Amino acid sequence: MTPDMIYGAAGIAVFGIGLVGALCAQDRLRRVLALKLCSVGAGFLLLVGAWREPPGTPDPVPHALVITGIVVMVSATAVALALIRRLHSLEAEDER
Amino acid sequence: MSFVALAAPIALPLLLALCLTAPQARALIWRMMPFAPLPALSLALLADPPTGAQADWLVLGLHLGLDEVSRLFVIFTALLWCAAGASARHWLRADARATSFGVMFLMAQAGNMGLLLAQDVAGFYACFALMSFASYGLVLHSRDNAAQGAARLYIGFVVVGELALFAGLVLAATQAGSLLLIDLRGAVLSDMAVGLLMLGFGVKLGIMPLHFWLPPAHGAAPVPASAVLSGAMIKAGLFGMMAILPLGAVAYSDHGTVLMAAGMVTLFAALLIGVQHTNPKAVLGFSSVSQMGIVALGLGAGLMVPAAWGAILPVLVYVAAHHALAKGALFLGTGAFAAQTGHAGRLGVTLALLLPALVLAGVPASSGGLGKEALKAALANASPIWLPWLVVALTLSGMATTLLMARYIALLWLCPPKAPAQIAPEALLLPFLAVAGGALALPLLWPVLAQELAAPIAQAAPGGIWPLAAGVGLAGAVALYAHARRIGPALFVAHLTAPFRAFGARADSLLAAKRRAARRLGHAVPKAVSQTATDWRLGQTAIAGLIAIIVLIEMAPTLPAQPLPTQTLPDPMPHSSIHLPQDQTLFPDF
Amino acid sequence: MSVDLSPVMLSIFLPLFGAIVAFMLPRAAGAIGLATLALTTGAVIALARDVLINGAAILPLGGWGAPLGIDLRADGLSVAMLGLSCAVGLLVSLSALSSLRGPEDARQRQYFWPLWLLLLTGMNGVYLSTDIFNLYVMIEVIALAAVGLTVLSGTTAAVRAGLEYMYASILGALLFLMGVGFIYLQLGRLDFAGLAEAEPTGALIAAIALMFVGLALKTALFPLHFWLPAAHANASAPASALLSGLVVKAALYIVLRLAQHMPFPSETFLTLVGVMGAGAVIWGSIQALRAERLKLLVAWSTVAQIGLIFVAFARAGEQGLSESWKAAALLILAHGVAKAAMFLAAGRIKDEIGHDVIRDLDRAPIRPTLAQFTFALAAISLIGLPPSLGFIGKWALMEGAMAAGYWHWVGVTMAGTLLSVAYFSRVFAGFLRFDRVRAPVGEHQGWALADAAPLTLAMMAIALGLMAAPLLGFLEIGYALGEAK
Amino acid sequence: MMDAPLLPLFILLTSLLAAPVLFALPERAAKLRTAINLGMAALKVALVAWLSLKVSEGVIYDLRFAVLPGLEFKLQADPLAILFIALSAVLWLITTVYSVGYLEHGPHRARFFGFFSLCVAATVGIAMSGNLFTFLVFYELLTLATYPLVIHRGNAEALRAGRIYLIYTLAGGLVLMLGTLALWVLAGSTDFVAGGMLADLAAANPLAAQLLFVVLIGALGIKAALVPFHAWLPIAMVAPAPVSALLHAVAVVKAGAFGIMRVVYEVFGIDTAQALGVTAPLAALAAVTILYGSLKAITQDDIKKRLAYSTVSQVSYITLGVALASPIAAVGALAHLIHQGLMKITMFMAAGNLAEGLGVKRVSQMNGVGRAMPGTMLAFTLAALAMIGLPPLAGFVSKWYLAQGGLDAGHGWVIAVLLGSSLLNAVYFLPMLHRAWFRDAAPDGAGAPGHPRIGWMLAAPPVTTAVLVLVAGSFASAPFSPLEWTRFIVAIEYQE
Repeated sequence: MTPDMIYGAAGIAVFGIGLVGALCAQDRLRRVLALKLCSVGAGFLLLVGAWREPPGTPDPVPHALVITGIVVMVSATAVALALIRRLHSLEAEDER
Repeated sequence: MSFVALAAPIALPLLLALCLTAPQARALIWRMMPFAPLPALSLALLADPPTGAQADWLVLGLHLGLDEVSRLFVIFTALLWCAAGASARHWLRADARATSFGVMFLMAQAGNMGLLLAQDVAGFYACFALMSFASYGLVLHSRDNAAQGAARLYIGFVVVGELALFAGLVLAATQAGSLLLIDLRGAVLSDMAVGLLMLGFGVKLGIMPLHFWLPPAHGAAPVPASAVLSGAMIKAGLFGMMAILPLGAVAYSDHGTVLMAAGMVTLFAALLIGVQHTNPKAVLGFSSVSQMGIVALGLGAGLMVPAAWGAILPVLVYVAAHHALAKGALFLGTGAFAAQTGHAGRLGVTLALLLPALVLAGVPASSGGLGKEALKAALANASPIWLPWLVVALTLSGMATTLLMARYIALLWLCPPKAPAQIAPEALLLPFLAVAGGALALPLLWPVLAQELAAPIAQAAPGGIWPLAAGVGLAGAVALYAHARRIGPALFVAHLTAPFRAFGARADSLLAAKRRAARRLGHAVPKAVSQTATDWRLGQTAIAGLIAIIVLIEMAPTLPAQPLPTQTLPDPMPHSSIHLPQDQTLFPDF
Repeated sequence: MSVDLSPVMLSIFLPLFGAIVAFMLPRAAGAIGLATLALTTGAVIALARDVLINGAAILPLGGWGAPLGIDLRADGLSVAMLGLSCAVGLLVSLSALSSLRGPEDARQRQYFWPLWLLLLTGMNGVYLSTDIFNLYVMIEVIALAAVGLTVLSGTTAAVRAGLEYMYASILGALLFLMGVGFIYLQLGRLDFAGLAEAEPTGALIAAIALMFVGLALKTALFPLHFWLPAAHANASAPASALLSGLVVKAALYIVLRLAQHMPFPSETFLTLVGVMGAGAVIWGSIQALRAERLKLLVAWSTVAQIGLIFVAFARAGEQGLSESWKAAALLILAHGVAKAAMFLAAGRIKDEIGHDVIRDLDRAPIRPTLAQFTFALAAISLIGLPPSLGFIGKWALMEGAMAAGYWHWVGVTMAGTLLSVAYFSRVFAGFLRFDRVRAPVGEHQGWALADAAPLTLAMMAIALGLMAAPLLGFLEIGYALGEAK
Repeated sequence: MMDAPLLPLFILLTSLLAAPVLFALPERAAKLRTAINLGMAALKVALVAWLSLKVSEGVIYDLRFAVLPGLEFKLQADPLAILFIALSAVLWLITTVYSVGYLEHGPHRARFFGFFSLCVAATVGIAMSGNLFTFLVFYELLTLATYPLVIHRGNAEALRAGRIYLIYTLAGGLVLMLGTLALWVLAGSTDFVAGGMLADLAAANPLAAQLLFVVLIGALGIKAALVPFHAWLPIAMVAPAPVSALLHAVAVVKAGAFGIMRVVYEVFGIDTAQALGVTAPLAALAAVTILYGSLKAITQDDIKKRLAYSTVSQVSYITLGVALASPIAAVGALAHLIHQGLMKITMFMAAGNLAEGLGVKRVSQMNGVGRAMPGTMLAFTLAALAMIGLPPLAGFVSKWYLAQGGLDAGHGWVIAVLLGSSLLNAVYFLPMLHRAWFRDAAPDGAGAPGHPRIGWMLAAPPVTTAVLVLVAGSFASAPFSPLEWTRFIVAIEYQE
């Protein structure tokens, strides 16, 4: 069991947990968080790909990918949260 | 011959029919109605057959023409249409549906003329259909229940006939490989084709069992229409068979047998059914059916033995002409009779009607008699098996027709046909008399008109009187029988025995009178004698006489004997005659 | 770094620039948006001319070549898709100008243009990308903009649908990202060319499958379509037109590209795709038959139509797969144009008569005739009746299936066509029925400016069918695998 | 004379371009609309006359451009096309006049005439299609253009009829598309070639060829209303009278029959089709349709429905003639294409006049209508008698050739079928004529003769077409008559 395997498996596991959460969760916020987990898992996996045997330097491309992914995910999360808030206030209005 | 001249007989009536729809022109068109067939007539009289013209661009290539046979057909058909047109003008003067009648009348006329002139399949069929369908309006004209029923029956048969004709023509044209009638006549057609054609034309001809439409239709149509229906249009069936079937070229013994058998049945069955009808025009219709039975006999013989056709053909044409004129006259006469208001007029018309009736029945040397004899002669060449029967049938048909005619005349008086209101009594006389005259004069005119085709007629025997006589006899018998049926057997017997009973009664009363007279005489004579004796002193004289006698006896051997004077009485019976029971009707009405 | 003003660059960066400017100057947003679109369209036309004359154009971004750097490549298919987004976009924009005119639409007007231009950036980026990671970024851009457009109308239903869309979109993107990651782990490169050269190993196929699922989620392929009807039905008319006409096409385009470049997966996989497509056709149609509102019906029809496009992929063998893209491309173009027209027309109808309940369409005393006509024209293309582009696409699809002996896919296509006739004829009946209106019916006669854009789109959908041959010829320019395989 | 290779396109465009203009005209611009309608219709007649002259001189028109690689959109003007175009051009002109009169005060005129134009454009396109693909395009266009016309009245009944119509015809179109595709895939071409082009396929794979035949004829049979695909036709008669007239006489039903003709003669080729053994079943199906349609017609009281069933029967004459595989029958079939159009359009326009002028819609109300509307009923009578097949009317000519063709092909039963049909025709038409002419109107019935409220634009067209019925029959053997033109076509189809 090499570290990259462990990391990889962990990445997949995290992604899987997130996926299950995203699909099964009822609460809107939970689903956003589950999706975040997914993205973390995916990032893990890519970072594993960047890992090289100690003498070598890690591959920079996956790092770039991961960073991009994080940025994208941050903005997506922001939009999702904004929408959730808006929905809350709309629903509150509708109930009144 | 120009196409226009040949097309004019068709075009003119159509044109008039078209104009008739315009209200402004109606009066004029009705006036022209009798002259609509004139182009046809003049064409037939002036043209030199065979002649023809064609218009390839019309329908499937229209050929019109005139040959010896069709010329004759055109002549008598046109004459009849003329007369019918003239009478229609008066008959429908006050009719609300006169326009409809006029249009149909003219269209039927165009069709009738056209089918006689057409020389190709499509043209023939077109005109045939035009005539048949237009006549529907004629039959239906009065719109009453009888007319509705008759028209329904008529149109049903017409449709069936047309369809059979269509199929027959298609088959025939295909088998002959041509659309010209003259080619069809020479081609070997299949049995199916001939059968279908026979069916199609048989409907028009009214041969049993295809006759059902005919009597009701002729009965229901107005007089001018029935005249042409019966006189002219049913001849289209005959003409069609002559024009299309390969008569004289190919033998169709089965078809011929069927046709002859049908003709034979028709001849007599029509009589049997016809005498039961009470509408005089329907009776005339049945007479037409019966007459067409004769025609069917001729056609059948021709189909069976092609060799005989040459002889049969002219006779059939003649018979057709004869029947057309005689029957046309009878129908028109029916109208004329109906138009009469007075008893005298009716009687006069009845007498005039007797002439065509007798002609139709076949008085010797009349057109009817000649036709029948000529047909007998012509059929002599035909099938030897059938010949005796044919002769018998023809002879008997004279009797049958006489019977029908008698029935017709009687019905005229018993159930007088209705005439439209406001018709002048003399309105129909002229056309009627003209056609009747034509029928009478036919034997004289025919040689002029028909030339060589008239030969069999000219050579025909005048015919015997006895069928006619037998017919009259039978009519009388039938009248008696019918009378008996009407009033019941017992009464009839009473009627029958009445003269004898009357005779007996009279005789009895006479005898009684005689007895009384004798008794009186018995009383009176002795008295008178005694008186005389007293007066003449007979007592002394008697004694003296007695003495003288004794003396004489004593002296007798010496004296010659002297007879006694005898006294006779005058005949006491007066002159007597037999009085038959006087009946207002000769024929019973039941 | 010299600024390279090639049309390829312009077609991506012009909209981006426009979006920023429009965001900063909300009052002039409309004008800026239109100007940007006009310029972008100009750039695309120039690019098309270039491609037509010189063949496919490759532009290495920032001077780095593949496999590391970002290459932009414009071939026939890309340019056609660019053309689609510009043409449809331009006309939808025109329509948006007139439909978002009222004072109550001020907020919408403010955000519509930046979002839409951002969306265009993303889409143009997708069409010009040559590597899958770039695609990932672009589809995320698209997703954010699209969600924004979805919720723009601000109603509860729209926001709810938008959130649902957001979840689906993020999840789809993440699945795609996972796929991308796997591919990188396998191959060490992310460009199409590398993908094309790869040996089809199990892991690679799994990675592709992951990507496919992500894309299926984004393009709403049955049974992952759950988010689409609500999102498309509840957005405002121009937004729906863009979402349905263009946005789903971006994901479809990626599928198409992958089909061109990826190693042949397996018959089973393709059959699965076909089955999912067939399911979409059937289910979408059934839902459309049941839909009570016009826009919902149209949205469900999108589901069905997308399914049909996936049916096009279900062919036998590598040759079949590489051939099937023609039908798919034609269908994508046809659907893009026609569905945009239809949504705009549906929006017009809703605007005019105040509701879009199908059953009561005929009760309205107002008949927006031209919009109805537009709707019908668009329906003709969507049903696939000649001579529309939809017909040609369907023809190509069925021809391919038939040539391969796949009669069942022919049957599915025919069933889909019949079903589409059935559900669209519900709408026609509403248009053409007159006996339930008591009031005198006021029919719009003559031309209305608001109807011009959808009508033009609908006519395009029909007329393009007559130009299918040159169009197909254009699509094949620079077709990478056309020569390779 | 000037040579114009684009002539077929111009003929197509006269009505195709008129459509958008007519759509765009405001409802109240009645005069302008009428002018455009009549102008275009007249122009088309003139162009068609010119075209037919050129074609009879042997000029070949062939316009094509590729839609997909190898798949061409192709317009051609062969004699068979001319036959159909001439029919549609002439009847379009007449029906346009009629429609203008019919819809004088009705709603949605802009829409009506727009689709009307499209419908004719589609028909002309169908006529001039040079291959099955082009045919398919116009065939579908025809469906789409006629649907709004069928439901023009916009009530529940019309919509129901429209839905059924749409389902039938679009399903037919779809199957036709399938067949065309299969033809394209199997034979690599969809071109119409005189004498057919499937001889090789039929030799190599007879089963496939037979299946193809079944699919194509089945698809076309829907529009041609062959039993059992006929149900839409009687239902679609809720359309306004001019639409029914056009539908039954020129456009939809005829398009199907025309398609069958093209497929049998020019896709399969009559010899190939005969060798495949598919013509006899087709003939039998046509015969069944002929009799079935007539039988159903008898029981209908609604005039238009009766006419519709009569169409079911009459149009199958064409199919029968095609399937008999005899040149003579083919002449009959082609001539009937024209003749049936003339007859049926007359009857539908007359029926429309009865409904408009007197409110008479059922046979049982027809008492005395002849007196109330003599011109219209005269036209109707002529057409009905022609249907029965009386000479010298048009129906006789085609029936005659069909019957002779049946004999020629060795199918004597055809005569029985024709006779049966004629008999049934008589059974359902003659009572109508009887009522119209020989019965008096009920005093307060619908047919009570008042002053019919129809103008010359309604009265003249049926009379005109009735005259054409008469002329087409009477002058059947004249040059340029339908019959003569038909012979010309058959000579081409059978001598190659």
